[in-house]
Amino acid sequence: MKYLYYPGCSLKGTGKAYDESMVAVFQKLGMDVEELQGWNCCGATSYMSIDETKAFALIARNLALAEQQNGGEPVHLISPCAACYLGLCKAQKYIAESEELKTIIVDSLGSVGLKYTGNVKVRHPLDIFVNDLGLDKIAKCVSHPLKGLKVASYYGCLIVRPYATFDDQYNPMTMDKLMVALGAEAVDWPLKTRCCGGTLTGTVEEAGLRLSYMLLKEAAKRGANLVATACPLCQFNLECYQSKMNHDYGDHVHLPVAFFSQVMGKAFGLDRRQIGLQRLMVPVETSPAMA
Amino acid sequence: MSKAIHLPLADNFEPRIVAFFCNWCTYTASDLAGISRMTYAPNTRVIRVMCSGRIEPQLLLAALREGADGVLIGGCHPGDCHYQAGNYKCLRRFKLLKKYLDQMGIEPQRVRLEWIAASEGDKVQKVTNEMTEQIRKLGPLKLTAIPKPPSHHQADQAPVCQGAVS
Amino acid sequence: MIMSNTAAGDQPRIGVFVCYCGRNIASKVDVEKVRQFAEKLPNVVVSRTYKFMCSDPGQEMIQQDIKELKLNRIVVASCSPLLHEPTFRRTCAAAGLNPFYFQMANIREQVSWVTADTVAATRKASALVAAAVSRVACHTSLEKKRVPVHADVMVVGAGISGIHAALLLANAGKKVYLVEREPSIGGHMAQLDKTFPTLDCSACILTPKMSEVKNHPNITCWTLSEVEEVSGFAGNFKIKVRRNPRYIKQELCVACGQCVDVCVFKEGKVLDDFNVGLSKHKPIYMPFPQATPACVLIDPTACLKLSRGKCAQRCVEACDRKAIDFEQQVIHEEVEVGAVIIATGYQMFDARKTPEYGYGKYLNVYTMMEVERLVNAAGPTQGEVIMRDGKTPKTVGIIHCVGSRDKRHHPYCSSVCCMAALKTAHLVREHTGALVFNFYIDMRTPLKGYEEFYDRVLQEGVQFVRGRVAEVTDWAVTPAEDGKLVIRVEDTLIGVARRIPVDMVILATAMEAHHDAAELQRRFNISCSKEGWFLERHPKLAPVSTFSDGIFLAGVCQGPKDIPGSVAQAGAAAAEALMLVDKGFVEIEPNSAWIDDEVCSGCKTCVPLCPFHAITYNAQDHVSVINEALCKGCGTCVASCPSGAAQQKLFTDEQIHQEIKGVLNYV
Amino acid sequence: MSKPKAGFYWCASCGGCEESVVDLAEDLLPVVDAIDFVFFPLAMDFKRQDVEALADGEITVCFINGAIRSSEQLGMAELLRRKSKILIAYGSCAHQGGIPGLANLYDLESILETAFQQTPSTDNPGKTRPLPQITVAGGKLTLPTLDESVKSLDQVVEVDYYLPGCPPPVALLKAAVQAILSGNLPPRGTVLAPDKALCKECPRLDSKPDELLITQFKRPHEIEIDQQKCLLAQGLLCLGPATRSGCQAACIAGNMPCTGCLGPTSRTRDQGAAAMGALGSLIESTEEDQIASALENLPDPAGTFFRYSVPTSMMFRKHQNA
Repeated sequence: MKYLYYPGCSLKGTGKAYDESMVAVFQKLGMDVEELQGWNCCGATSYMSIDETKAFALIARNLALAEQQNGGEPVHLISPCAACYLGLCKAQKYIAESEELKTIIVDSLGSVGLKYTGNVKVRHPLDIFVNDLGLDKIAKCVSHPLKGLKVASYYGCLIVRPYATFDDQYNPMTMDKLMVALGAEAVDWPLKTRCCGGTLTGTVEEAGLRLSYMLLKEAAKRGANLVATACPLCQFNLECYQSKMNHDYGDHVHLPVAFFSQVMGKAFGLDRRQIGLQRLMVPVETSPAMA
Repeated sequence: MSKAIHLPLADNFEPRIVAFFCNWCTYTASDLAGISRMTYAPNTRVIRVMCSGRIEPQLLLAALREGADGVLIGGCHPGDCHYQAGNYKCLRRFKLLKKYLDQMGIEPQRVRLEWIAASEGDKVQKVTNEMTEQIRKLGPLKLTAIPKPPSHHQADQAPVCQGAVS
Repeated sequence: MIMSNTAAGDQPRIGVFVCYCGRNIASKVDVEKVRQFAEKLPNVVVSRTYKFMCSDPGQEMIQQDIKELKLNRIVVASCSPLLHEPTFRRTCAAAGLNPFYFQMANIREQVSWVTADTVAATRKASALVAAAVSRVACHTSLEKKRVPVHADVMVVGAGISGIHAALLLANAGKKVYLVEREPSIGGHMAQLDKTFPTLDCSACILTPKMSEVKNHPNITCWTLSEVEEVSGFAGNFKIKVRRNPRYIKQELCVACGQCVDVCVFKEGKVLDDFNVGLSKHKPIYMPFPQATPACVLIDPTACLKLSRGKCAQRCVEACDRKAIDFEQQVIHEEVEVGAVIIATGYQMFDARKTPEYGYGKYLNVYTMMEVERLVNAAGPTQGEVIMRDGKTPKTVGIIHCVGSRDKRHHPYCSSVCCMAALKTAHLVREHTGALVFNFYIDMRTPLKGYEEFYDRVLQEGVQFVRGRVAEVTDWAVTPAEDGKLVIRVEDTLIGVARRIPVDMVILATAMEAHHDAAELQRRFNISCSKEGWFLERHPKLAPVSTFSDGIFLAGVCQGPKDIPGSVAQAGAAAAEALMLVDKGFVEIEPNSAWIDDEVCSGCKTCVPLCPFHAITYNAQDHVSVINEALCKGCGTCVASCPSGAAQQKLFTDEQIHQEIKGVLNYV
Repeated sequence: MSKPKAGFYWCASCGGCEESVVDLAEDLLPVVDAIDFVFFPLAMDFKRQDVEALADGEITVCFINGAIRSSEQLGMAELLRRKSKILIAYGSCAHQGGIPGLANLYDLESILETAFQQTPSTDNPGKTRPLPQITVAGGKLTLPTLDESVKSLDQVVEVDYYLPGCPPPVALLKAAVQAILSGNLPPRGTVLAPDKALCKECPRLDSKPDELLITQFKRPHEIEIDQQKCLLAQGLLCLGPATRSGCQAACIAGNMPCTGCLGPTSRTRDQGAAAMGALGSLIESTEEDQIASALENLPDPAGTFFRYSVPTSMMFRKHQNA
């Protein structure tokens, strides 16, 4: 089955490291993955709350492009960004379930010469790594086992909610298993799907900050020396505000927050710039096996 | 015809659907729908048979010929037939009949086979409403009338024949 | 040139009787207009209405008209024929009219109760009446067939319901086959410590009944056994039962337990079902102290001799009665019975399906059934509430409605859990003195003495929080929560989200239908509700009957209920079964098919289609012949006859065609 | 004394029916002695005017074969009905619409389109169509008009008896003629053929298994047909079970399945539907897709099960959506 890669806006901006490491890991794993040509913004959560139909059309364009790029053959579209992933899944579900919406979408796509038949399957890289490639293959690629690294796997609230497409909604384990396969230790951390504050941190800072702080504090308390994330916004919230949290809550949290793909890259022995480690604000080098 | 029974006006077409329900599952389900007071479209007229296996193409065609706009058959779910396999026999005939009706230009939505268990009163409601709406969209089924000749004979006895072999 | 089924000189004189059914029909259907409509239909001599047609005056009115107006066909437009057809057939018979000159129009269940608009309802009712009228005109006189019945009864499932039903029948002098798939009879009740609301010891009231079963001359009790195949019909079922080997000669074993002591396994090896997995038993074991039959058994998957073929077989040496028999094979019994009572009970909802409550993740999260064993003196902890981590809880949270009243799992209320939770709260408190919280959506304590019990538990100081628990977590945000299980819940009475730290969480999991209930349902040809409970014939008026005559339901297999309810229902089922087998015969609806050999060309199309092998081919006369005794009246052969030679009584081509014309006649 | 008068006419049909009269062979001679032919276009030179000249009911018995499609056929049917005491629908086309009746699976326009424009052998750039009338030097010429649907004889005039078959079996014709001459006739409307299905007189009946189920319908060209074995048992679609006997299973004798020309027995309303009900039931499968594949070899149920009976089937013709 053919894989196409949909980075989404964040991965070309604040989440650049996610993009770089993901592509590097694809290569290392010998996966033939093309980037989706001419992709556009998924509208994230904001557009959806303004005009659902238009938001769906916006997303559907990417799905249609994927089908077109693969000549109408069935294709898998990899979407690492949690928000994009949810948006794509949601769009597919709603279009499949509402004839009315479907006609609108098909017409609007038709007006720009695109076709959407539903022949494209939206996949999260975690799903692909663990369920398509399998942990054995991953383990084989590990050249620098992450001895002593204690990872709190942070899935965030979007990957398994509301659609638990490839993992348990309440206690997802794919990332934890992945980390173990890389030689790290998975910390039992009950907050793995709790909200990081999302865009609140940018609007009602106090509210957002508190949520992020709770996550980090508990992760530290459970002995984690690194938080692995699967969402650019989570990564941003958890990492960039640590000094402010420490100031506001009189604490001294210092916990590197990396994309799970970066952690993989490290275990695969890839160059730190190749997987964007230098972009992290809380230096990861302090964590065992990450130097 | 009593005055009480209004003829439907041409412009608000009310589909007429004949429903053949098996005694054990679907007829019971439609009773259950009643006991549970599930309101649904009044367009179906249920004819009870012991088993969907009793339903033959001739009955279904007769219903259409007599003026039904659609026909619904309801039987037990596969494996649940009170008579072990009557519903499968029904299904086989039905598949063949559908092929024929397709050739004869009858829209597929007009003739439908549903497995409805005794506990599925809500399914009776759902299917009935669905079908009624679909057929409402299609409009009445106006089959070409079968021509009838003008009467020639008065008395209806065998005609007398004169003459014989000489 | 279709032959009419109306015999010559038998000009139909039809009476139509339209029922108001109080307001049930009259509130939606203009009964008078239906009457007027019917009056004008062909062959209708009289058309009347009445408030309750099924009442004595109503029936007398019909009988009088039959006599005075020489009616020879009767149509009653009222409720469902499944409900009152027998009533009105009797009415006709009593007036000297063959009961099959009767047809019913269902204008209640299928019209007034399901139609919003009164005009539409009246039209629909009229159409159904028209159908009945044109159909009944070509009815013929028929006789019911009488078939002798077999006097024995089979009870499937030997929990409290099955045991009670079996004993009633046996004491009434009937021979009963009691079939149980577990190694002992007793069911879930045997696992319980106390029963609500009286708190009497479950075993103390159950075990006497169990031994009565064992000693009863009229009861053949087969454990480790399952029904494989069912054929025949009410009064004459043939049932095949598979009896799995126990590898012990039951008649020799006295349950001394020496074999168990000497087993090469020093420790238990297999999770113990009776203790809901809280303990392990050896490959050779006694299910539980009061197990009936009092006899050990061997688990072939765990026993070295049976699984690997080599073992010191100390058990064989130890048994001086030589009861151990590794050669035992499956036995297939075949019995004939007149009636069957199904009392197969339920299984508990798997708490792992609600991961938010951490069962299987956090050591100290338990199900209520596990706690029953914990508090039981014969249980794995000899009645001490000692948790998996070895501690005794000081605070306990009981979460109600786990798996029930939950659209993700079971929408229904499992009905006994509130009371069971109250009982558990009481027992845990009694055993540990712990502070107990109950988290409930609604408290449901409707029956005799239940509300009083609720009050008592309240008085004892058990805490109640109204709200569905969001999650159980070990995420502590205050020092007080450290090392505890934190129950996060919105207390909807004070409108506050609370975090309540406890040592132990008990999940009141729902009763659910057995995972393999559908197989049994098919084997016995009965129906299942969406939730998988076996379906009763009528929710109110036939609560223990099924749609298959001669098969009755008892206990939870029909729906969640407590012990008193199960026992009462078992009694009802036993009475129904007794009524059937004591009568000595069953009457069979005369709807069998026949083949007119004047028309049959012997094409044999019908022969392979009959599910009951009732049709044979007569090679002399080149015609197919139906054995009426075997025919069950499905009509499949009729529908498949290419030359119209096969016909079905009560459902002839002509009768159905008349009905089609009728239902379409209203426009 | 005057001999009974007989007439023959030929509407929408192939003509085989009138040929079949000749099949009486020497038995024809006494018949010829016994009756006067007053109308028999195939054999004798009579004109319409000759019939019009006769008094109403003067013809004792008239055999009309062929279905009714054109205004001319309708006119003749009505005329002959008026002039005849006994009118016999002779052959499958008059009886049930027959092969011409298959035209009811299409609408008139598309038929004309095919006939006068589409067929490979047609060269008609001007899209010329026959005109109902045209004036030429010397006067006006007219052609009969075609009706939208093909009809059986009894759908346009009352028919006294039916003599089915394509063509009607000689034995049946002989029996009919004798009945007429002797005057002992069955009730009007009777089909003058045995009222049992063909299996009854099929020489292969005993070779039909008691429990026959069908996994795949076969077509005659696909298999080597066993000369002795029941054709259904060989997977061929034989309509014998749903068709009257009286032909001594002629087609089966020729190792070909029955196609149903003698029509249904008196107990069946719709021959094709009855046949579908019977043969459909015999498909050996409980899976929808298997059932579908078993039916793959039945691309044309209408033409297969209703080969001779589209106009007298309950559908009468292809439904024309308003």
